[in-house]
Amino acid sequence: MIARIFPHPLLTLTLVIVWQMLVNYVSLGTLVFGLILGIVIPLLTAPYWPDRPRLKSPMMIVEFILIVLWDIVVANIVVAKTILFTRNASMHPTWITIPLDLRTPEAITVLAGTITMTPGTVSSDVAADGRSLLVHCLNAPDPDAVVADIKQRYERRLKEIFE
Amino acid sequence: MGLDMALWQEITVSVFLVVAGIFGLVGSFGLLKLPDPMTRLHAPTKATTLGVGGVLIASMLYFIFAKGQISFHELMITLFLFLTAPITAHFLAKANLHTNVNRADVPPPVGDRPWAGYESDDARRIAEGESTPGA
Amino acid sequence: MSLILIAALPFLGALLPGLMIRAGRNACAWTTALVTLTALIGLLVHAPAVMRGEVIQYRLDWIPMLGLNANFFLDGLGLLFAGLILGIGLLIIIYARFYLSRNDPMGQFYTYLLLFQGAMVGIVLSDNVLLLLIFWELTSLSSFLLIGYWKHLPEGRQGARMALAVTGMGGLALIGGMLILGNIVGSYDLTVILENKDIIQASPLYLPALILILLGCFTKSAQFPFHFWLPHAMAAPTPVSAYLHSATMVKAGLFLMARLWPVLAGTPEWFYIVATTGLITMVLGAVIALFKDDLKALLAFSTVSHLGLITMLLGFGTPFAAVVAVFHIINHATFKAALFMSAGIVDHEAHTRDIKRLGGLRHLMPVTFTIATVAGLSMAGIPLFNGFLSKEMMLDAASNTVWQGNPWIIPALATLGALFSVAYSFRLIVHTFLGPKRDDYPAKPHDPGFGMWASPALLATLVILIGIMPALMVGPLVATASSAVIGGELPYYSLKIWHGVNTALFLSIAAVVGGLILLALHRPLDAAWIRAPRPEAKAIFDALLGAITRAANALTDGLHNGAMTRYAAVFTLAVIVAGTTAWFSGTAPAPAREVMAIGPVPLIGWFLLVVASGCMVAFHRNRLLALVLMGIVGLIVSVAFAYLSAPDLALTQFSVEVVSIILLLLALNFLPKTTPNESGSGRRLRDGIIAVLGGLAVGGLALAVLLSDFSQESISAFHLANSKPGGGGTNVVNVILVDFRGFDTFGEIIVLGIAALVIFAMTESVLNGPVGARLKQRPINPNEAGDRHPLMMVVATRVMMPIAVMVGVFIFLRGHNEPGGGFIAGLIVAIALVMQYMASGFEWAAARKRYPYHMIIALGIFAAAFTGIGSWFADRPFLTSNYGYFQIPPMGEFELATAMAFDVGVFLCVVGAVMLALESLSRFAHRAGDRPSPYPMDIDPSRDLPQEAKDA
Amino acid sequence: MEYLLATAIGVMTAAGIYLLLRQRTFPVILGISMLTYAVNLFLFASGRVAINLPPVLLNQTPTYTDPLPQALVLTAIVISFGMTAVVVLMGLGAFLSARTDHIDLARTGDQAEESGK
Amino acid sequence: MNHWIIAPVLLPPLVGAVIILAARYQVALQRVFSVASTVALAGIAIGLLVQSMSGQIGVYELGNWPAPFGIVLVLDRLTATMVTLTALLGVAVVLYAIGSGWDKRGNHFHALFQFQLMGIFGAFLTGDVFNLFVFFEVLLIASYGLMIHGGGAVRLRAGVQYVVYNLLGSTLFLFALGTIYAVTGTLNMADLALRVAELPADDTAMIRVAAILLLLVFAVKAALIPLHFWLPATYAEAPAPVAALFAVMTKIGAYAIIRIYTLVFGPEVAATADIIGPWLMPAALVTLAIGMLGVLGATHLGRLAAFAAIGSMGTLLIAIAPFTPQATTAALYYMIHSTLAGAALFLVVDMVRARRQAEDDAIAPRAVIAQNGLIAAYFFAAAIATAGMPPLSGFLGKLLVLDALRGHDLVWLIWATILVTSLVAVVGFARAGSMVFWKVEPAPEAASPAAPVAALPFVATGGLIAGIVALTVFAGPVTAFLSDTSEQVFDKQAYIDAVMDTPRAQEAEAANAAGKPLAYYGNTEGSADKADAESTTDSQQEKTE
Amino acid sequence: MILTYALIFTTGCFALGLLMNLWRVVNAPGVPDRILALDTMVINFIAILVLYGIIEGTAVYFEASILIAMVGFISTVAYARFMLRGNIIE
Ligand code: NA
Ligand code: NA
Repeated sequence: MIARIFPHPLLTLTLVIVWQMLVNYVSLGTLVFGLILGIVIPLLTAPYWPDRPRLKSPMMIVEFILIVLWDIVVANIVVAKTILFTRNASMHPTWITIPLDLRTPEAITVLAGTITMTPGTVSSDVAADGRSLLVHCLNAPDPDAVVADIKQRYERRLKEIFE
Repeated sequence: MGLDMALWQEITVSVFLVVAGIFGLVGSFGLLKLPDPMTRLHAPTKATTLGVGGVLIASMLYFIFAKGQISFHELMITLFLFLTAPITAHFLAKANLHTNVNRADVPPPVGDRPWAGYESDDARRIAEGESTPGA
Repeated sequence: MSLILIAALPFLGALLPGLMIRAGRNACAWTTALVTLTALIGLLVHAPAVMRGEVIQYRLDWIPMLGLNANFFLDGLGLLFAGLILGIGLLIIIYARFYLSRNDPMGQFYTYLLLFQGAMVGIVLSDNVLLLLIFWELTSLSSFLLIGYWKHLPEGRQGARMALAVTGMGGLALIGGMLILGNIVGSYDLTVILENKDIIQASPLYLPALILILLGCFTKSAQFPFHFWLPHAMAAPTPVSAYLHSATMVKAGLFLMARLWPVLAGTPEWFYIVATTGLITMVLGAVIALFKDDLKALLAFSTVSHLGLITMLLGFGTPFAAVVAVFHIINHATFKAALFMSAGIVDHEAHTRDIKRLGGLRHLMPVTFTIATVAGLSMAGIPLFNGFLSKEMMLDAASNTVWQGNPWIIPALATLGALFSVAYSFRLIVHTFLGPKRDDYPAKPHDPGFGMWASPALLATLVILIGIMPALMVGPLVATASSAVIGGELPYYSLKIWHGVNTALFLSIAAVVGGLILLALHRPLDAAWIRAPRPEAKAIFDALLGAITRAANALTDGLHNGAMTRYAAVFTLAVIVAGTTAWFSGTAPAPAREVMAIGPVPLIGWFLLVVASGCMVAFHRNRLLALVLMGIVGLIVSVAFAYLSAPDLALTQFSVEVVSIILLLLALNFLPKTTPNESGSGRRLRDGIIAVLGGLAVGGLALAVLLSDFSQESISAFHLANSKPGGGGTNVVNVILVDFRGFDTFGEIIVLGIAALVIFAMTESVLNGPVGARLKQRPINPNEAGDRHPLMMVVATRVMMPIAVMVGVFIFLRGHNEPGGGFIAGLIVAIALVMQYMASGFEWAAARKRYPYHMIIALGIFAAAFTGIGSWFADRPFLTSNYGYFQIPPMGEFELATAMAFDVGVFLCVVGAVMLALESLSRFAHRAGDRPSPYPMDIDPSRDLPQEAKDA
Repeated sequence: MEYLLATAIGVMTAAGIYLLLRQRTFPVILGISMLTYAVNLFLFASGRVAINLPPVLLNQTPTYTDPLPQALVLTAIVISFGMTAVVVLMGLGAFLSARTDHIDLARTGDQAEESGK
Repeated sequence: MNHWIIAPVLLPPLVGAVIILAARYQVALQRVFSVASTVALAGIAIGLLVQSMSGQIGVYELGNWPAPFGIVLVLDRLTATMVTLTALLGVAVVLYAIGSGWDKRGNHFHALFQFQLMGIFGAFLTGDVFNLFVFFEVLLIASYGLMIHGGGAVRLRAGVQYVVYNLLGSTLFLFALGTIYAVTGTLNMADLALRVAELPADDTAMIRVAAILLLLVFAVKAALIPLHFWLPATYAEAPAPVAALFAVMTKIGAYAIIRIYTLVFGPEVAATADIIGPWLMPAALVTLAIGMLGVLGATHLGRLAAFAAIGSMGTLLIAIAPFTPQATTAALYYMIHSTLAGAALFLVVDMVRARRQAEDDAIAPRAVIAQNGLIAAYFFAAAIATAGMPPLSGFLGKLLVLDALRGHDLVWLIWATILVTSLVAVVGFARAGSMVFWKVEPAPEAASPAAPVAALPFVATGGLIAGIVALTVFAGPVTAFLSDTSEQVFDKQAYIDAVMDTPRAQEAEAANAAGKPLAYYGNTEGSADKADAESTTDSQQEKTE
Repeated sequence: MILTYALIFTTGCFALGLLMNLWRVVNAPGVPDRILALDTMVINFIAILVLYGIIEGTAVYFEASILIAMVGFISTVAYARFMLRGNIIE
């Protein structure tokens, strides 16, 4: 029953929050209306989302987000330096393959997205069997360290969150 | 512009703005300077993250300081940028892999199937026909 | 019988033959004859009154505004002609019954004949020149049908077209002439015109009117140099030749000259044009006739000659000559119709009309011989036959006429004409009927049945009767008809066989003797004639018409050769030239508005725009790059809208931009990726100049607009003032769209809906044809990358789409008060759906579509329309809006306006239309053998999990 | 500002006209799109221009920019979008059916097959 | 409140929507809806025509907003005439489309047909220039769909040209409208008339540009040289019933010229006085000449009919160009005539095509077609009507035009052009008719396509020809009515009063004088605001601002 | 005052960035670079719009920014898909 009304409770939650941000102020009225939309829209779009992701460890999300934000700032500075002060010839752009332990598409997507959003690395492709991620590094003299870093900092946490 | 702001408020906003401007510019500059398409792909991430991000934070702060109203719209913008920028980059990287990159330079994935972009539709069908009998 | 009925009877009767032919050929013929007979009786009923000098009238308003009324009148001239038309018509109908073969569609023939008859009667009874024109042109049309009756004969078709072209040309000239005449007099009524001789002849427009009218008459009556069509019209069946081309239609020109004689004749212009033309025609026709071997051709040219004779008489402008003309019209009609019918009988029986293959028929066809001889002698002007009388009087009139101070040229030439006339008349009799019987006729000739020779026999009888006792037979008729022509006192004349020994008699004798000598010398003369070079009218006409037709084709096909680039260049230049001319012919005041300062950011935006536009031109051959650049221009335009206080426009422009690019990319997939360089540098220079001129003109106009002020306060002040109180919304743009000018919006969503329908229909028709089959079988592009539905895209879409829908709802709801509204919301939701289509593929997404887009469009139209109609129930016009504020406890107060229901319609239409269009377009890519993907994404490691577990 | 706007309109018009006069449907369609931008901006300019005076009555400013041309332009944008969609598809259909995307009819060499790829 | 004025604009889209909603796949049902709607529209149109005969100008204020602030529909004799003409033509066309099976050759014929009618009716009825643009677009986009109905490479390519050309026209229209609004600040035709008349004498350049640009826009529709280039290929390649319906599309341009250049930029308006005349008459003469030369030079029946359409527009515009009541009467008569005749001609051409192999319409000998005699008779009638030969209305129309232009400066040139081109057309039609219907080749029995047997096409075409005959026979009353019509057209004050002086407009004026917004909806008290109006309804709570 | 200079500086940075982007669009070795530059342009325009909102002290322009942020990437993805597979909806 609940599953029928809330096919995607997380989505409903997201939508309610988005609605609040859209109307830009919080009141009971907006909350109720946001909730109505948060229920109706997932119902309408349910056919396009056949399976439902599960979050195993919601608290880890906050930690993950903070880490990522910090990494973004740091990486930004590093990359800015690279762009401005490293000669093109002395750069070490590299491809690296990251073997994936993650299995759910959502987790893989978040990982890939995170890698892309932190300057200096761009996730470029997934293996056809979904077991590896191809990442391009702007300047990685030590590719293995990058792989280890990504698996350690991000993938481990995502595994906890999603799987 | 409403200027009933304290100096520190102004300075805070200004700092975010200046940082944003610098990173934004560096991003666009990187697009010109970097040597090959794949490395150039890294540049706009700055424009998106610290560039626009800084502007959005500045805007939020400005509206809080100057008008006393909290604006969530900046957060919306951020949300959308963070959702969409990886997709764009991903697709552009795939496009580069497809056109500009020498396949020999790309390391193989760990399994026995190639990178998704390098597997033709037919090959995929055959591979999936073997692994997923139901398909 | 009322005059209009006499004129209308043949037209009404024209419906009958087609019906009666089912009852048999006899029934068809007799019905037709009965119609004509009825009209004839109706006419003759009026004869006594007309003979007494009365004029019968009938008036019926038709188009009073134009002065075109169905007015008819019957005077002597009308009676004469109408009698000829109906009387000879009756004989022809009977004759044709026997003449036409079983294979000829008789119903059609009689229909055309009656149409023609009606038109002729109409001409001679009209009391309104415009009405007369209608009948006049109708004779051309119906004769076209009659001449081309034997459509399998090329001569028939060509003759018909030639006749139509020549007489049609004359008819159009006549229209001009009549309009001028009516213009001079101030009325198109003939009776009024006929009373205004002085005004007409004093008018400076007299000569143009005269020339135009005479052009009409001369072409119709086959006067030189328009005579050439008549012999070619002889391709028609003989009854037609007898009727149209001897007795009636060709006389229409004479009739009209006679009709207008009172007002047009008597001037030197009239004399020199008409008399000279008639004289030349008379001689020329007679000369040519002598050398024609085809019986009908001989008769045709003799007709030309006699028509010339009558024209000449009318041209003399003297009352006496006019009387002679009238008399000769009667005589010619009788003997010529008889001759034509005789020629038809010969043709019918001997299966040839070639005089050189005939001869000796006297023995085989005594009846026909008798008839033809009587008529032929009359044509030759031999005493005791009616032709003699009028020829005699003609020579009399001619001998008293001075041409350019020269008293003998007209009598001499008239005698020469008469001489040739004698020669060809005798040749007709002698070479056809006399001499020894031959044994090489194409068929065995013998006299036909009574039905066929009755008509010519009757006419031959008349020839003799009039010839012997003219005054008794036709005296009164000639008198009344002549007085109608002259429009005043009749001159002295006498209709009798013997006028004593006078000049005319000597001339006449000279003509007969000379004619017989010519006949005796025919063989050597004929040989000389054949050798002599002479212009062939038909060849000239054909060449001329062919050249004109080809030129017309070259001109119009050349101009309209499908060269869109030229069309567009002409369009652009026309606009630039017209607009610039208009600007510089007016006055512009000094700029009224202060210019706003230019900030650095707008300057950079401007620079971007200019560079992007320039690059687009420079690199347009790389289509993808051009598209990217166009996207940039669109982006800058959207931002410019935002900057210039138009947030709604910015939102709309940007969303439209995105959808357009998707659309163009979908199409570009199948189009060539580059545009070849096909323009030479000259061409590029030309286009560049046009483009720069256009840019300057538009930019200049824009600047003028921006620097000037409204001449009066704009109506939008009202919109600003009434948006909130009247429309219930604070976003004035939206209130204008859904309320003040909601009707525009209604039209606009219909446009979108139609666009989608058109695209859908076109896709269906292209894909269901050979193109679709080809596309389905096209090979897979080896250059395609793998991974159709990337995992990241699918996952991101799952989050983005619901949020985008929510944003759409948000934009929709706030639209009435803040930037947004149904359009933008619809575009956003459509884009969200497109996102899904792009992520998981067409098949997968379409399979999950709940409502067909057709239906969404229709519902949108309904929502908008019924919102509008709802206001009818409050006795308000369509689209009158209402709004109110509502309180629902947890949600607080909110506003509901009917305009929002209208906006829902807009929203639905936009979503439905955009999606239907994109969906249609994406169907082009569907290949045969493509299986719909069962999964939303190609790679999904979680699918393998259970499999993996099994392995382990 | 006015000069910038006017010249921008002029430049876009010129670019549009030049592309319009090309011989293939695709550049012609792009040219028409450029003309559409130009005319939309022109129509917009007929209300004269103002900065930061959007016609939204919540703004509490005493003056607003002219809302009417904005509504007209919005209508024009949407209509021209529909028109563009139709002409794009017609161009595609014509190319696929006739195997040429020459916009001029009956040109020599039209029958030559052209690759869609 | 009389809502009939809007019915012609509202009924077709609703029926169109019903068709795409409920009858998307059932042609039979579509036909029922389409015919019912078209016949009903004809009835409504005749009702409106009768209503207009009183001389009263009907005004319908959409959204209850008075002119010039909202959009108004205006019904006078002219619009009623045009609407009736269109509706009657629509009946013939839809019957022909059904009878000939054209409607089944692609999707959505009937829906598009209804939307097309909506656009045409809207264009005639609206009293607002921007709304005129919108309805132009409605009718154009529907016409794009109809033009390529049935598909095929040539038709699609011609269709692309048609669309591109008209997109240019639409762009030009917007430029003109922008200029007009920039000068006058209004869009309502009546208000425009007032404001243009009051323009200062030193500020004429821009309104002159607007006037001429607008003329060019309408000239595109009316196929006036040199803006007619879209027509030949479009008309020749369009499906016959569509081409027949297009006969009225060109008239929309003519209508708009009459309307705008009598009401807004009338001959007495100083600012734009001499701007139209020097262009229009010469262009119309050339149009006539080119059209009729095209008839003479045509090698295909479709092109022949298309050029005949151009020629008839030339004649029509010659009659419009002087902008005098008498000439306008002639123009209106000729307009009705040429619509019926042009449509009939296209349908007859299609009858020939349908009976020939491969739908060939070459003017050349071919195997004799089925029902040759009857079709030839139809062609003969349509041809003499189009060429302006007696006795049909074409001749009367031409006489009216010739007669009306007696006092014109260029009278000789005009008369000569009209008369000579008539001859050219006659020769052209005679050549085509004799070649197609007379000069036939023996039919190869097996190869000839199965003759269509449906009677409906004959009925539809016959109906048009009967219309021409009726127009001829009743020319007296018709011209009398049209004379009243053009008198009304030239009485611009009456139009302005009718549109600008409605009760609602007076309310708006009173409110404006009192400095208050206009009362809306239920309140008729004048300048009350929304709160007063709503105080009576208890279900709705008012919000005090 | 400081804020004003900061705003001018930042706006100038992004405007300059736009020019660089345009240069890259027109003068790129391959199509992905053009698309990338276009995408960056869109982002820079978002920044400029937000900055404009600060300069004018109004929130009216946020909708435009949100919309661009939300749907702007669609065209980029479409271009990339076009490069990759030709068909963007399959
Ligand atoms: Na990154
Ligand atoms: Na027409």
